[in-house]
Amino acid sequence: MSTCAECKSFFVREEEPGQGDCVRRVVDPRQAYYQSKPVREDSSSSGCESFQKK
Amino acid sequence: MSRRSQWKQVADGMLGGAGKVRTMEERENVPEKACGFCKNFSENAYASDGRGYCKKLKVGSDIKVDPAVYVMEGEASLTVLFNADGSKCQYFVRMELIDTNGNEVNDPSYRRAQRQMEKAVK
Amino acid sequence: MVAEPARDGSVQELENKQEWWWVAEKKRSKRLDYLRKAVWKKGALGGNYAPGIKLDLECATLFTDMWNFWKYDPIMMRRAKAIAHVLDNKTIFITDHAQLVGYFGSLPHTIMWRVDGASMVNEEAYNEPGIMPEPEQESLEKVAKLNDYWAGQTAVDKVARILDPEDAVKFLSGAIGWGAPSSAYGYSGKDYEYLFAGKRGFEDIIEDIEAAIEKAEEKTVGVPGPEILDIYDRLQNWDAMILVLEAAMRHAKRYARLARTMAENFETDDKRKEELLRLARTCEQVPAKSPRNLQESFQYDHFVQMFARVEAHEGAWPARPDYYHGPYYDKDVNIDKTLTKEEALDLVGEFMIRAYEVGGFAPRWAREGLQGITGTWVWTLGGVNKDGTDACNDLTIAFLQAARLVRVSNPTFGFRWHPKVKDEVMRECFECIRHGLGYPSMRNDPLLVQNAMHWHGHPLEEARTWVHQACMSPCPTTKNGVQPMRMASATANCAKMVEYALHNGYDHVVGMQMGPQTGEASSFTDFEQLFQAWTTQMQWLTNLLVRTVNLGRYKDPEFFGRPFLSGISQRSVESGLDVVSPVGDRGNCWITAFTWVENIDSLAAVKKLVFDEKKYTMEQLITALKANWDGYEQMRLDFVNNAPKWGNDDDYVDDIMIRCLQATARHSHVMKCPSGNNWPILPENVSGNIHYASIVGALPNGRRCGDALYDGGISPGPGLDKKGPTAVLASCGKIDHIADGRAFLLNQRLSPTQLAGEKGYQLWKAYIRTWADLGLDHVQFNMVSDETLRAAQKDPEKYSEVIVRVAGYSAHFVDISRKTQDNIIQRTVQGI
Amino acid sequence: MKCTECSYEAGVSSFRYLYNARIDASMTLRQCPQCQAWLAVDELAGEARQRVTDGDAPWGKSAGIEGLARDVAR
Repeated sequence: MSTCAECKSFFVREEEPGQGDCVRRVVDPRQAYYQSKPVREDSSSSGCESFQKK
Repeated sequence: MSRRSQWKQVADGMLGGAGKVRTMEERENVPEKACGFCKNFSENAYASDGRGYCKKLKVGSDIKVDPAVYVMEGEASLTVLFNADGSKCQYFVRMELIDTNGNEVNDPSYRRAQRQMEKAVK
Repeated sequence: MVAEPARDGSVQELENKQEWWWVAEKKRSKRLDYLRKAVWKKGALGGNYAPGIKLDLECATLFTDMWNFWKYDPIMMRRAKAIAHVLDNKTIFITDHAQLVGYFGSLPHTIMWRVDGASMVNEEAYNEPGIMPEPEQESLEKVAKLNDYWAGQTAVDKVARILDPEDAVKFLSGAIGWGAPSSAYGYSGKDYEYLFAGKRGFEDIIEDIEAAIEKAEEKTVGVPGPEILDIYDRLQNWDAMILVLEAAMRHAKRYARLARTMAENFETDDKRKEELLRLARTCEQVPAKSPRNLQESFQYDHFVQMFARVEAHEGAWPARPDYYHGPYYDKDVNIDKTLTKEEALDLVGEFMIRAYEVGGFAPRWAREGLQGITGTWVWTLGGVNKDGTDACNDLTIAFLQAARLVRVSNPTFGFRWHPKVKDEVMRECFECIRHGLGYPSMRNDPLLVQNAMHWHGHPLEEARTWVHQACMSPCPTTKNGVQPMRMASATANCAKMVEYALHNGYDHVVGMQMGPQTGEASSFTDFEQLFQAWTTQMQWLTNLLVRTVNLGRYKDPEFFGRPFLSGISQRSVESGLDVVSPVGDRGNCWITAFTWVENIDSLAAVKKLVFDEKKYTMEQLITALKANWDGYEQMRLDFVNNAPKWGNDDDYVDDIMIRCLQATARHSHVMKCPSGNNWPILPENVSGNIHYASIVGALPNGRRCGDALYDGGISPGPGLDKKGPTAVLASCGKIDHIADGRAFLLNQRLSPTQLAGEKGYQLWKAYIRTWADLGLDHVQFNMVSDETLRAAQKDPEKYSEVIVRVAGYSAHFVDISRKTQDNIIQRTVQGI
Repeated sequence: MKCTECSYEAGVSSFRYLYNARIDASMTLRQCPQCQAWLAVDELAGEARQRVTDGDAPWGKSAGIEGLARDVAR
């Protein structure tokens, strides 16, 4: 089972071990942006359509 | 009955839905003779959750029971939802023109802009 | 990207053709152009949200999860924890080219949903077409589940349960007023003096709170007595304030981290990389610490607004950006020269754009009443300093210039005019109006300062800090002057006063005895009987609305709770009370008087044609009104054309206006707010004149049920001001703009052709001088031609950027309903 | 009254009343209950005059002072 920590979109929070941010680029019909959502590094990434192995 | 008690009854009729848990079926189903298809239905201009007034019946009426109870006099009109079942109501009159265009503004008599009514009218 | 190419032709050619939206596109920077077009517009088109706008389920779910988890906490603490959970976990984003960040929904196209506000609004969200995120069925199930959880325990449900049942039924009929008696749908003023003038970051505030806690604890561990008992609640409140302020700082740091991640991992352009690192430093500084430069100052302000909106559905945006951010502009641009004027203009424009993109799910009546926008973001510019000197600065000018480049319909500006405003600033105001923005509205500052002192007893220095709390009403930004909850449910559909006076208090639209039985009008034998009936209905209607909202305000700390707003308000930081508590609030209430002038024209028409000329009997009139004038067209035209109408300098009708206003003003001193202060009226409409068109019955001014009501305030009926602009001003000048009410909205339509060039500016300036000399407090202008507006109706996509002044706000013409559009076109174009 | 589009015929009040675009004129907008077209109706004559579509203004231009502005004078 893969975890978020193994994903290209995962960025660890140095000051909070185990915690990280899932940062992804999105292009919608009006604008392009980077979005960020908190995740734990040991969270399962199964079922995540955006998972990309580092 | 005191003034407060009388109005409490009216308020309960009007606000009764606020604390009520509803099923998806209750939310989605628009019966063949839904109040929203009736000429006597007038949307509430404040709560646009689909409630409205019956232009014929007053508070105390009950069109869910068989035979329906009709109260024709009183302080306030009966509150009904757009998708309440009006099949047992003798005052149900089908409306020819139902306006589901929510881009135009409030018209209590004709407009029914709910997603469910949009589907039902189409 | 949907960016449309700029129209062919030079800037000069486009200016000559007065195609200002194409001019703006050509003149603004690439950054502003991108950001302006990137906005997902949240204002409803008439009553419906635009395609692609979706309900934000993420924040609603996060909030509900934590609210449910902490069910045994006191309400302030419970809300603080739920808000903190949202701020810590919601999705955040940074748009390409952006230098300012912060949105209260999770993604750019989402509208925040105040799930704890009102069950009926929640059910409306469920029924709303087009806004469910895909897959729709899954979203509907989520929304249904949330609705079932909140059913009966939202803020408005709680108030509705304790209202007098008769008041509740009549208020919720939708016939006599709108708004919600809860700060869940608030219009909160911000204590800018504490935050900005006081140069406090959240860390400083937490120090202030901790000092207050320490002082309070001396008592809770001391001698027992009744005076210490409520301190325990205050300690909980203080803790809640600290908790939410800390969460807010963490939230800002999430943006800082994202900006750094982008700069270090994705960005290849060196310039953008540096911008992102600056953005990171900005979000590390504010809101934790006070700002050091213009970007940080804007960012701080924007964060404050966003956090307040995560806490409550804010319907307005009281702000005075040139005054509070001006010193940083001066430092960066003029002194340190770390920013060029062009760079500063980009920041100012983006600051407006960040506000423009904000929008939450609003009930349909609010969408219809504010068509095209999501709330009244009326920002205040100009005015005076506390010592009475001119407060205009370089940033005032920059805002007026940026507005013409970004052309947003929200925020708009209200300009505090006073005799010392420099010509260069007046020219900038005029250019915005000439470019068809419909703003700034012009406000008479000396008069409104006096008005604030008269009605609410604000001391002079505090009154001089005033900002528009919503569209129109001034409110100070000081500890005791700032109002945490605009009591918007005292918004009266005033045309009902005369309607009820004519129908013995009965409402034929909702089929209910609403007002008191003041007698069958068909038996009235003189005008005084009708006027007496009108006065009784006026008092009944205003009493009911004020009772309702007073109770909502009083119970709000128990039913809702505002830990964040309290945490940024000096009086709560000092007292430990929820800021919505009336304690320490001087009171700044007003009754928004929609559909006011119909009363005047209707009363005048009855006086003239029934009682003076005896051309018709009261019985004939009542019969015609009950028939909605159907079959009485000739008579209706008589009541329109052969009765005097407000706005023509005709004492016959103007005296009735003064009489009605004075009767209401007397009653305004009788009704009191929870702080014991007065309730003056403020005639204005937003687009409530359209929302109420099918709810107000036929009236003696000649309207039928269904017709748009007048566009509001003290504006004459569209097309009925036939004697020119000076006569309009003369009529309006007969009102005492201090003692007769809180403020009075006046719409005027001017000809873009007549006001072209230098001559046009001079004409307008002379008009403003006359307006001020006559003692009016407000005027705003539409300056777009019939040709353009009709063309925009035919080809909306081509004219998607045309802006018009609706009432106390501006909207893109294509976003308002056809009835509203026609109502605006019908207004008289005045030659000045 | 007869609908100019679909010839539906009924009393004036059977046509949904929309609004009166100029309060001082007897032209109103009503909607045909059959074909739903918006119609300009002469209330004095009780007759539908024409269909109204986007941008049409059968009641004329803005009210106001004639001749002072180009767009008004036209």
